[in-house]
Amino acid sequence: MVETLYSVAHTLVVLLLGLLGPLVPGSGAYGPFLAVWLSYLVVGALVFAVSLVNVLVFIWWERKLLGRFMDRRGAMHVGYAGLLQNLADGLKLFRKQPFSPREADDLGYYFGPTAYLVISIAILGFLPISFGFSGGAVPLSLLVALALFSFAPLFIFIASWSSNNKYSLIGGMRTAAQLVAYEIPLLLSVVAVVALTGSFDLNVIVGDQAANGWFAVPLILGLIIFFIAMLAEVERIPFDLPEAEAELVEGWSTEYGGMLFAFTMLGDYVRALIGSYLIVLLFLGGWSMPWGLSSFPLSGIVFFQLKTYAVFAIFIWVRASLPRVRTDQLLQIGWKRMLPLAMVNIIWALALVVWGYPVIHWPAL
Amino acid sequence: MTDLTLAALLPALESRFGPDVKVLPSRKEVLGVVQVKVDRLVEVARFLHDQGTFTHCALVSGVDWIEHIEVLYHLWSDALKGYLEITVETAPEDPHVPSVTSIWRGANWHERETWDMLGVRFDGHPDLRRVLMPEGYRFHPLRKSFELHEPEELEVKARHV
Amino acid sequence: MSEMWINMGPQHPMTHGLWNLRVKVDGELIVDVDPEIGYLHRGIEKICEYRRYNEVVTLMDRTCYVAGIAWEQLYIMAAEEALNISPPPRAEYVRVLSQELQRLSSHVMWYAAYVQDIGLMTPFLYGMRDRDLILDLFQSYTGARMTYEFMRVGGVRNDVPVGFTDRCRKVMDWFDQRLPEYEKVCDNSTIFLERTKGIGVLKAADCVNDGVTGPMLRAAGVDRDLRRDRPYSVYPELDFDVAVYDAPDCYGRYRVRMEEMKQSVRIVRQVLDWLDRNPGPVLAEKVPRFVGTPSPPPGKEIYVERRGYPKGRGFSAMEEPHGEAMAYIINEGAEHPYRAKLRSPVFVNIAASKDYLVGYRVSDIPAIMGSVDICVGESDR
Amino acid sequence: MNATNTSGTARIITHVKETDPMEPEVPFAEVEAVQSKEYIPVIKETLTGMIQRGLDAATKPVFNWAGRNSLFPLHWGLACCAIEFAAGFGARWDGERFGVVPRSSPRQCDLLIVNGTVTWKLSHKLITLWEQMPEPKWAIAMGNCATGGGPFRTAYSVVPGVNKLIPVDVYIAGCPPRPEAMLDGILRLERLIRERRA
Repeated sequence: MVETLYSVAHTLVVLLLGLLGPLVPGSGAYGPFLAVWLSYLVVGALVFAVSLVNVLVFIWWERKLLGRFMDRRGAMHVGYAGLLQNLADGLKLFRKQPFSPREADDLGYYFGPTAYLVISIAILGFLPISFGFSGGAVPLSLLVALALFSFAPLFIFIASWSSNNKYSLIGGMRTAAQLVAYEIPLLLSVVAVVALTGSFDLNVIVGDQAANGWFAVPLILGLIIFFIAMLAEVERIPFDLPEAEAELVEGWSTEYGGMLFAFTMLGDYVRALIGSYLIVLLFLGGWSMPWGLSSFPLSGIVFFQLKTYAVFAIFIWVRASLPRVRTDQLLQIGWKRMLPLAMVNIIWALALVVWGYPVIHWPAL
Repeated sequence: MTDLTLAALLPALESRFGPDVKVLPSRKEVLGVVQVKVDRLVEVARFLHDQGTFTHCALVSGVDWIEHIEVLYHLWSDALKGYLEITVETAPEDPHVPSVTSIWRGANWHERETWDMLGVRFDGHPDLRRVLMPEGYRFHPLRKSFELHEPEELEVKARHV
Repeated sequence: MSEMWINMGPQHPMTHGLWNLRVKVDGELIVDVDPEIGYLHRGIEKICEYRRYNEVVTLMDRTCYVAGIAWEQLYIMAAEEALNISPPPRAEYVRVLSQELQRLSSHVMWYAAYVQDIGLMTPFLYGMRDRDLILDLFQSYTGARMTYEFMRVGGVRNDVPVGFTDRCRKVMDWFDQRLPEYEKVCDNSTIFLERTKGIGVLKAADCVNDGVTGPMLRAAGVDRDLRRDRPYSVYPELDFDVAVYDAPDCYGRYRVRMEEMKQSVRIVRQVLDWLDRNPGPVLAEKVPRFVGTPSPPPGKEIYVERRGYPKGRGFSAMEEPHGEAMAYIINEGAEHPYRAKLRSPVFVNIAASKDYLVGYRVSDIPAIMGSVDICVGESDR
Repeated sequence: MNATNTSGTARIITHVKETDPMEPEVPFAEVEAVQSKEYIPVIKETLTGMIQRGLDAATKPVFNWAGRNSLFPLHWGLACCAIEFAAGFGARWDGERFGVVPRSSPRQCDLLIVNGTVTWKLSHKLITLWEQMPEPKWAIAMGNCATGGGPFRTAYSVVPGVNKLIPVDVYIAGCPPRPEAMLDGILRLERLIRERRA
């Protein structure tokens, strides 16, 4: 059922190899191996396509929803209901004059945002958006994704340092402090999920939730911590200090324009997308739905997207209704409130395991 | 002597400072107008601040009367609920007035502005820079000798700051 | 990180206009402040000396663009005193109506900008939306949204139109609903309270010494409002309270402004009732021709210039939305004011910024400077 | 069409070109190329040129569409017009409908809306901001002050018209212009970009 797309890709690839195989002498030996890899490639490309289209629609979704919260309409003149607005923005940024400030360090200036975007997109390869529907289904996919996720402050700091602007520098420092502070509660709240499932494989985690109910119910505290930490990780209000408009002009991306600015923007939204994905995967049952709703072909991916958009809507809602915190308050919330709460959450999860919360080991893909 | 009424204050001022202070007939909008000699200004200001409850220096400004430059101080008293006007006269070429920033900190920028606009130097001012016009501007625009200019002429003028 | 100077401005989202806040920071901590203004110095005081009395009103609107009519009245009061003219009572009431509407709109604008500084985006839109309602009222009787050119020496240009009072009452009813909502958005938000409470403290004694006025002073607990303490126009006949709060921080300033908005609504209601009951002229009958003459008769320029009129000096002080503004007009018997001096509260409030910024953090700067309510137009003039 | 060979004839051709600029270039180059048996680079260049022109023709409308539909103005406030500028992005007018999103950093902007009086003290900063914006960029003078000094034209400190400092594409009249007028100015600029006149 949920394996459909992977199976279809596999079948198609095998068919294709079967047709092409005789043309290449001695290819028979690699056939099955090649088939698996090629079908992963196809699925991976699909995942990237879906995710990057998602990013564009995310921006549109944010604009429209934010507009509604604010009693206005948001983008509406380009394309139907402003759907093409982001495309226009991207193309416009694409053709802007490339430049680097005279005082900037060129290597870091170009490297920072590029690496930021690349590392963010790379995470998408490890997140399944339906069963088996991921670019690389490794058994430790969650761990890899979180590890890559925590790379970002390094590149942000490189970018901000090498732009040689004081606002950028302060923004970069803030980013480093903030992301490090919130990485720990983020990971600790994941630990609870892992303790309940006994696996780092996101497919297994989702499968467990499909069988035993979403983790949002037993681990509601973990969900809240994860959500708040994720808000900080993706630098959104109330934790958007690194790009606090009011005091640091545009934060660490002040000196960036044109395509590099598009990279920083895109990187932010890719990270927001990943954040929403992770919340859905870890706590909201991934692509599974109760009452067998997700048993229809392709319904898993649709439900997954719907949940993602709902989670992102909450992100936007928070953005529309909360002011920005201060640096010291941010760190205090991170270290003094979130960290103990995350520990409590782990203890709670371990207690659940001891009391006999069903721990299921699904066969790995 | 902290809560002097106005009726007692102005005579007290006159009796204390003698001929250096002249109390003019008051207008409708101000409690009184006091003309002070330049060299006694700080003392009078100190007296008004400490004993006359004029704790708020509302305004320092100046008027270019061509033959002399008049510097005006408007002081507000919470007790008397009114403004007192102090005027000081100084020579138009190289005008000097003692600064009252040691008494009212709020007079700081007003004096800077008066220096900027009228070229009155305030002796003892901690930081007498231009405030509205760019640093290095050569003119004092509110002098009567400075005319509003046609834009073209003006550009030349402004670029030669 | 060692200490460094940061130029916040002239183009900076925090500044709300063009001025340059130079701050010396040690990491995130502010250790020194040197504000620099003058980027919008348009020489209004000098131009006034070349304009007829009524023509100066045009400049006054632009002096403070969020509270234009307050400056109009400020100037007009000084000019009327210098020229010894008094307006009819209905004109005074229309002026006070405009004053309070302007205070309301200015404070709503402040609210919108302030919450945006702190990072709250949505109420900015709400504030701008509600401000437009007041601007529509202004438009209905002055013809403009921001630059009204409405007041004249000896009265106002025209009366309010038929049906205006009812429309105005409707808007006031709307504000009765909206103002509690504004407060709810802020007071129910822990982050907002933490961002504002105990931030930007300027104690009462420092306020007085620095010459700081307006909501900043009243937030510090000094009970001073020129509308009550040094009554001008028809304020003595109106019933209102002075908003005082005893917390000299950003939160106190916020509370004072919120309370002032409510009081403005109250005053506007009273004025509307009075206007309904008392029709009458809005411009004094005997106004010297030259103050309103658009241009002298051809060939008679010198004659008009030299026309004698009793000399006089005018001084006016009033409670403008930002604080206490003053105007000083010298009439030397000519068509133009000999000297026009304007005292802007914002000018002084910026000057004192060192006293309430040092010791706080860079993230606090928008919160603090926003609470000061800066309008560069009037500080630079 | 410059033939990039090092043979002796090429130098003669160059010489001819220099002495007789009225002579058409292409035939000479072709003849020269054929003579020196180096017609391949010429064909290559011609083809590249054609492809480039074709690409240009194909992509220009696309990028033009993108550029005119996503004009990011610089978010700054000079004077009265800035308030109306802000109102133009409020709930009633909502400039974001047209994809116009104010950004705070000049690096990320395409459009400089000068919304107020520019003084000589500010002029350097204005020029800096303008130069910090990457190409392609446009400028709108909003209001009478930016257009020509407005009521302060005669003042000693005011730049009488911002076009003395930066090239301006669209002028919006009014003191201050209403938000509709501002949005109309932006849409007019869009039209100008579409017609490639700005």
